[in-house]
Amino acid sequence: PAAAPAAQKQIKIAVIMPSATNDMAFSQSMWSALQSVQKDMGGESALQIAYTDNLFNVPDAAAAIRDYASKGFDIVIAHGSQYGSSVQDIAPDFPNTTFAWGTDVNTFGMKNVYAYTAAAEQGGYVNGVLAAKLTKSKIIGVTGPVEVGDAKTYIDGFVQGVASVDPTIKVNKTWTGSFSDVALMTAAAKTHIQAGADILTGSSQSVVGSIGAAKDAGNVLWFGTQADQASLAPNLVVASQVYDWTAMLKDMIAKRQAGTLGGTVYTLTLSNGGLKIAYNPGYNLPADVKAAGDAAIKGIQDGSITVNP
Amino acid sequence: MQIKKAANKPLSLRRPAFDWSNVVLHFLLPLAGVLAALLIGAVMLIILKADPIAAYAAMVNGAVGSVSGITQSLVKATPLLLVGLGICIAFRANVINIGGEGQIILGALAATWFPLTFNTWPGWLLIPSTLIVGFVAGAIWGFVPGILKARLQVNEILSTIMMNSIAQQLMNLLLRGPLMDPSGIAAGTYLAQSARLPVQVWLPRLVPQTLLHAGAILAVVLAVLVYFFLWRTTIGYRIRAVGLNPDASRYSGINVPFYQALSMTLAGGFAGLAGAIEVIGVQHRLLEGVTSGYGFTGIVAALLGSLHPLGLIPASILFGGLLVGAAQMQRAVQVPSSLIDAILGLVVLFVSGSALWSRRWAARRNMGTEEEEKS
Amino acid sequence: MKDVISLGVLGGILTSMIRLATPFLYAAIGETFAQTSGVVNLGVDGIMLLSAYGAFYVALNTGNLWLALLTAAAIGLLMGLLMSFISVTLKAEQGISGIGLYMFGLGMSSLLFKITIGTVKTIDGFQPVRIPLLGDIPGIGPILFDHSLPVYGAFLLVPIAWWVLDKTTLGLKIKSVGQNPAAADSLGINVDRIRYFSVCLGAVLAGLAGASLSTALVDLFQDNLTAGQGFIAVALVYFGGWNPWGVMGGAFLFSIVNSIQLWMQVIGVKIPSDVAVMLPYLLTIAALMITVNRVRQPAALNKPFERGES
Amino acid sequence: MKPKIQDIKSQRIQHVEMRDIVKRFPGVLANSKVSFDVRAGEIHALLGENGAGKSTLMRQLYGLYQPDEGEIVIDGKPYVFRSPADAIRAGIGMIHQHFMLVPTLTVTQNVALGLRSSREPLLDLDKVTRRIQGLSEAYGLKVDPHAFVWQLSVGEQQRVEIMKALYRGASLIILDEPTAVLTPQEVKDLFATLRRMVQEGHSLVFISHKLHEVMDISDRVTVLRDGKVIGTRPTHKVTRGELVKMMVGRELKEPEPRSLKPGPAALKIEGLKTVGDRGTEALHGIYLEIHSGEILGLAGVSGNGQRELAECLAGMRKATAGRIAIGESDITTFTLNQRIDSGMAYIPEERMRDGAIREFSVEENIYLHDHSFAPYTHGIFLDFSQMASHAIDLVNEYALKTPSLDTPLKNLSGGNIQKLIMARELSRHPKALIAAQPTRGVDIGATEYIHQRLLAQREAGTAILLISEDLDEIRTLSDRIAIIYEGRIVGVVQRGQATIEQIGLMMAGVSMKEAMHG
Ligand SMILES: Nc1ncnc2c1ncn2[C@@H]1O[C@H](COP(=O)(O)OP(=O)(O)OP(=O)(O)O)[C@@H](O)[C@H]1O
Ligand SMILES: Nc1ncnc2c1ncn2[C@@H]1O[C@H](COP(=O)(O)OP(=O)(O)OP(=O)(O)O)[C@@H](O)[C@H]1O
Ligand SMILES: [Mg+2]
Ligand SMILES: [Mg+2]
Repeated sequence: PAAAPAAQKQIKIAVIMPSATNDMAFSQSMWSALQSVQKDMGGESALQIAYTDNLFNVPDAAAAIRDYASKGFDIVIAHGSQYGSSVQDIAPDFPNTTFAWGTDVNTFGMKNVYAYTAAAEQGGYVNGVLAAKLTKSKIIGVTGPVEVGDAKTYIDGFVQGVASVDPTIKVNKTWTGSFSDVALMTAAAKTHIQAGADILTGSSQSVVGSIGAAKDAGNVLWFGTQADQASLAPNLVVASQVYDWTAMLKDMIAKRQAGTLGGTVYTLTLSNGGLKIAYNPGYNLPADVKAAGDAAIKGIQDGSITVNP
Repeated sequence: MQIKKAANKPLSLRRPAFDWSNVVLHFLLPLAGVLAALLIGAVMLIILKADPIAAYAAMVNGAVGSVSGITQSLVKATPLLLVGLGICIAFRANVINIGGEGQIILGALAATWFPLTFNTWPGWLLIPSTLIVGFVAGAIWGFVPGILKARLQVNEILSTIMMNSIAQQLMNLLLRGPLMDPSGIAAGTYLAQSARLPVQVWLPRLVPQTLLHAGAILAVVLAVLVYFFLWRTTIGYRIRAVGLNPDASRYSGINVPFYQALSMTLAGGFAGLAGAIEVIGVQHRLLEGVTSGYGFTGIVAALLGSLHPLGLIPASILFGGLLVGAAQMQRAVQVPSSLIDAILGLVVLFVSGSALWSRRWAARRNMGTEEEEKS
Repeated sequence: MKDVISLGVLGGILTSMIRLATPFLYAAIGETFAQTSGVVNLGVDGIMLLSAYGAFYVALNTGNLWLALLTAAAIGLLMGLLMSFISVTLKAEQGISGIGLYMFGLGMSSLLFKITIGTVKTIDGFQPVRIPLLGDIPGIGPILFDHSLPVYGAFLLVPIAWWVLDKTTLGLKIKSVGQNPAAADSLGINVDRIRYFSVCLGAVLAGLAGASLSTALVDLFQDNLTAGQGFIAVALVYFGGWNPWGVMGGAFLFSIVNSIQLWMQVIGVKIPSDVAVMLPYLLTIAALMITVNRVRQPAALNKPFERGES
Repeated sequence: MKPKIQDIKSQRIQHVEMRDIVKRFPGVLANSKVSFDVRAGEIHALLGENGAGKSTLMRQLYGLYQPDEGEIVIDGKPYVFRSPADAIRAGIGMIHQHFMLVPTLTVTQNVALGLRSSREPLLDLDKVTRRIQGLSEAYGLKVDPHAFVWQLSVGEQQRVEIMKALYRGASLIILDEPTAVLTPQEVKDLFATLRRMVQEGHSLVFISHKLHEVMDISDRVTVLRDGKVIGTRPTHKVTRGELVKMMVGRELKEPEPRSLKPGPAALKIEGLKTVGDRGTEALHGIYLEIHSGEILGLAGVSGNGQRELAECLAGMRKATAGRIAIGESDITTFTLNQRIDSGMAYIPEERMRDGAIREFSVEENIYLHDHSFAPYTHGIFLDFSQMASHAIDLVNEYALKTPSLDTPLKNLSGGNIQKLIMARELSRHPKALIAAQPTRGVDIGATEYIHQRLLAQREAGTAILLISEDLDEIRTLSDRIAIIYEGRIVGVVQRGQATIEQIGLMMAGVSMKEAMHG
């Protein structure tokens, strides 16, 4: 079933996020999804949204989750893997509330808990294929924060994608050990460029630093993930893997109105449309390269290509 | 105060009775500081088109208005109190410990590794040993800057700031390596968190459906113990002597470097204990961001409690309540959470600024009494 | 592995060292003034954040980078006044008020960022300016003399700071106030005024440090942009023994180790990335341990001054 | 450029008056209705016990405190000094009891501090240096402009203080206990300088606890007691006794004649060598034997190894050669604690720095060492009832002026602080006592008391090494006098055997033979 008819009573969703709603990355992806769902459903009257951001402290999160649940919100989204224990503790006390948390794959076997995750490696693979086709220096730079979560899986997928085209291409990786240290991330990116990389990619909110570095260099291309980063360097960003939670959210709402409160795991993939490759219109991608990218997408969708995280 | 006593009966050497008016003094003025900060916060709220009355109502209500609010405040007060106790000890030896963050991390790491490794031990054995291991780990992280200061005159502010970053990286390393949750690896999510700790190591909950755990009680007990330690034992006496006058301490046979290092080690231990208690009391697994900045806010709590272990108890509860109420208010009026940080910053600034007035005030009261005796 | 020793690599390392060192230099030299006068300002990071935001906001909306720097300096000045008022006039415990200032700057910058800019945007910041002749020197030319103006500014700052502290009457007053305020007071020097000045000067420089990040080095603003660099800067002041040249040494050491560890990662040296990231911190401590740095801190550091309390 | 001394001689302050000054501190009336005046070319001495209000009165004249009541009148014009800057401008300078110098700066920098430079904003230290040299000529003040203050002896530091005042053209100069820390020779030099200044038309206020100095140098004397003026007299019209009576309100007893012959050697020092702070050898083999029940006075110009010797004996400094024994037990390698256990007691020279903790209470200071021993501790726990009762006994026995056991030490006067340190050290009934400058800066009442205590301890059979730069003190108290010069004992004389002159000669390095019969 698609979006719920406007006749339905107002739905109330609360979301808790570890970073700012405008981080150009993980939190923002969920935030904008909620916005668009709200628009589709007909605004505030149909869907009420409450949020708490910059919340990485577990007691605070637990308090927020319990608070929202007891305030009668229908769906409480704990948008951060660190919230798992809290959801597990609190969900049983509110059997009529839907809890969704991610990214993880564990519903604790509870009827009112959804878990969701994104197969970041898939988009990573596609980006990798495109990058491999575009690099001239045969050196690609990867800048990440800490080698965990979708920062890791995205990059693993990316490396596989590159290798699938040309195993001889060198992929250099740097980890700055911090999710927020933009200056160091910039220095890392510049180092890659000095080492000959003509294409960069990376994950976490601090990659905006790398994008800046690419801009300074002028001729270095960028591949984004989590959110569409084209706006940051309109003529250098080739494509971004975009997390699109809207479908998932709409499905949760529909299921809830149909009486199902949870119990399943959502995984954003290219096949279910949760992951999208957003080509940057501002960059004119050679047709053959785009074709290769689309082929990769196809292959992943129909399972002829398997990318392991 | 004492000088007054002198004026009416010079050689009676009984201790002056414990002076409650001073306690009030040391508590009312900080509160005034808090209010001043909240007032400015109100202005910001209005600018953000939020109703300040509603907001602060939500704040108070959130902090003390409900069982969950009160327990929340206590849950947050616990690590503040523990870290603060350590800061307090170090400060008495005139050693400034900015290294709380790193020491908390070390305690948390140890308190995660230990129960996961000895997961067959019964709770009555596993819990205390985990707490001890956490304390020791933090203590080691405090000992290093301590000994560097004592033996090589390496400034502790520098070394502790550096040690914080090192601890952070150490945690990254372990969380993506040996400590990473195997199920996360199996599921291909590779999340930066440890496996869930065995249930028997979880600290018992004091109030059902809340996070309030036995650690809170432990913290208060420790506060009292630290008070006795500092003012009733030879070691505490020496720590304070070293802090006030290292030369005279040396001349009276006190091993100054040793007590400097010791105080820093204890400070680290208490921070480590805070980390351990966060893990086995609240999170039940290790997550990045385990410190939640307690290493810094602990310093604030300690100074709010005028560096007195007992003063720390109300101070950390007040500060914990402030944090909880603020979060509650953010949800109530939907202002960006960063506004809260800004307001808290002002609170800290103003409260620290209020100290002078309490001193001046006390002085003026002495004058007053002097006049009376003259007339 | 042969490119490890290639000249290009060396150049790369030095270039990124210079860039990384820039904000440290501004902030740490500023803090040197504050501490020489006897005031520890732990709020540097907060000042950097709010000023970085202010500068970015102005640059984004006016495109005028100089106006941006001015804004950053102004914000620094205001926060410096706040800090001085609390810790000099009200004689607060400096450790605590500094942390308060930090929390305020952190929160305020992210709040204003959210409501006035909304999401991450980038600007065209200060562009590299190649210094005519020097820039053409083969080898070091491009490394040293092809940077943006704020970077040059940071390096000019070091000799200037040394000159002010060592050669001017003002510098003498600042030192004396930090060493023995009672003595300065007994000679009719207004201790509080000198401390106000030093703290505010330090804060203005911290402001420029923030601006150099958001308008010259990364050309954007974002929550917690500094990621604790302000605290490192404070540490570097102790490392440098309250001497501008020493502070510069510290900033260089820290930054070069940082750029080296990035290179090690890029060329795939087999050590865990986290350990690599630790190196600058480890080496800074180690350096202080071996160069047994026994410079005494200003005797009145962290001690509010009150008459008759001698 | 300031005019030459002669030129401004005419425009010097002729008459400074302080009228009915009242100054209150929390809980203390430091000055009540004090009137005081100084004329050009005179030295006006200010006498009074510790805490009488001398420093406070003068700090007001120098603008450091503002009077609560009363006025300051200079040459007929009323002045209000909001800060030292005002006072300096009016031509007043002050040499403080606790020196106001920046140790990490050079002499020149200390003098230049706060002055307009001729090349603002740049310093012009060369010019300052030249004027300093000029002034040292004119007033016979020996100072090395380029030395760092931390390198200077106390006497030199004081000359820098005087230089600062003169450089600023001060015509009235206040000296708060200038001699408390000086050696006899340094006092001579200082007085020469002071007389020189008076000739130049300066007026001086001279605070001291040493009556003979006051009689020697001053033209008029004003005595303060408990913040009130007891009286002002022309010096040549009063006797020491009268002054004492005005200060203390009673006569002082002379120490009564000796009984009791000294017993066996209790403290043995053989060939003791050690290295000083500057890394050079400070003691080149000291031999001394002090018998129980004997006071051995160690005379010498400061900086000849007294401090190093004391620290060696106390265990604060390592001996590089030789041995130290208390009774039969060799304590050369003992730690400080072990020495104390084997009967050593120590009254350090730098009372406030090394002997006590300002912020600690009176009681806490009494246990600075003993706190770790029975009966005051059980295990690691302090036994307060024991401590309190002992503390009360001591406070009463030594007549310590303190409001309560919990009074912070810093609120006690120097004299009382010194009494407390003595009480602490003597209450251990030591076999050997090292007393370094025990009465420095302490008023005569307390001095008399401390002297009696030392003699009592001697009667009790303690071997006492009395290190002092006050020759009178040494000669009144000692059974034998040892003279130290450049780290060697140049002579030991029996009580009353040598004249001040002879001792002075030996202190200047003249060998004992020459000094006694040369
Ligand atoms: N800064 C101060 N705060 C409070 N009380 C003070 C202060 N300075 C002095 N007093 C009080 O004023 C009284 C007089 O002090 P003052 O320093 O004038 O004594 P004094 O005559 O200089 O003693 P001494 O001979 O030891 O130097 C003392 O009893 C002391 O208690
Ligand atoms: N902050 C203070 N509060 C109370 N009394 C004080 C304070 N500062 C100084 N005093 C008192 O002022 C008087 C003079 O102080 P000062 O520092 O001159 O000690 P002092 O008695 O002169 O010792 P000394 O002669 O060894 O210098 C002393 O009685 C001292 O107790
Ligand atoms: Mg005095
Ligand atoms: Mg005195």
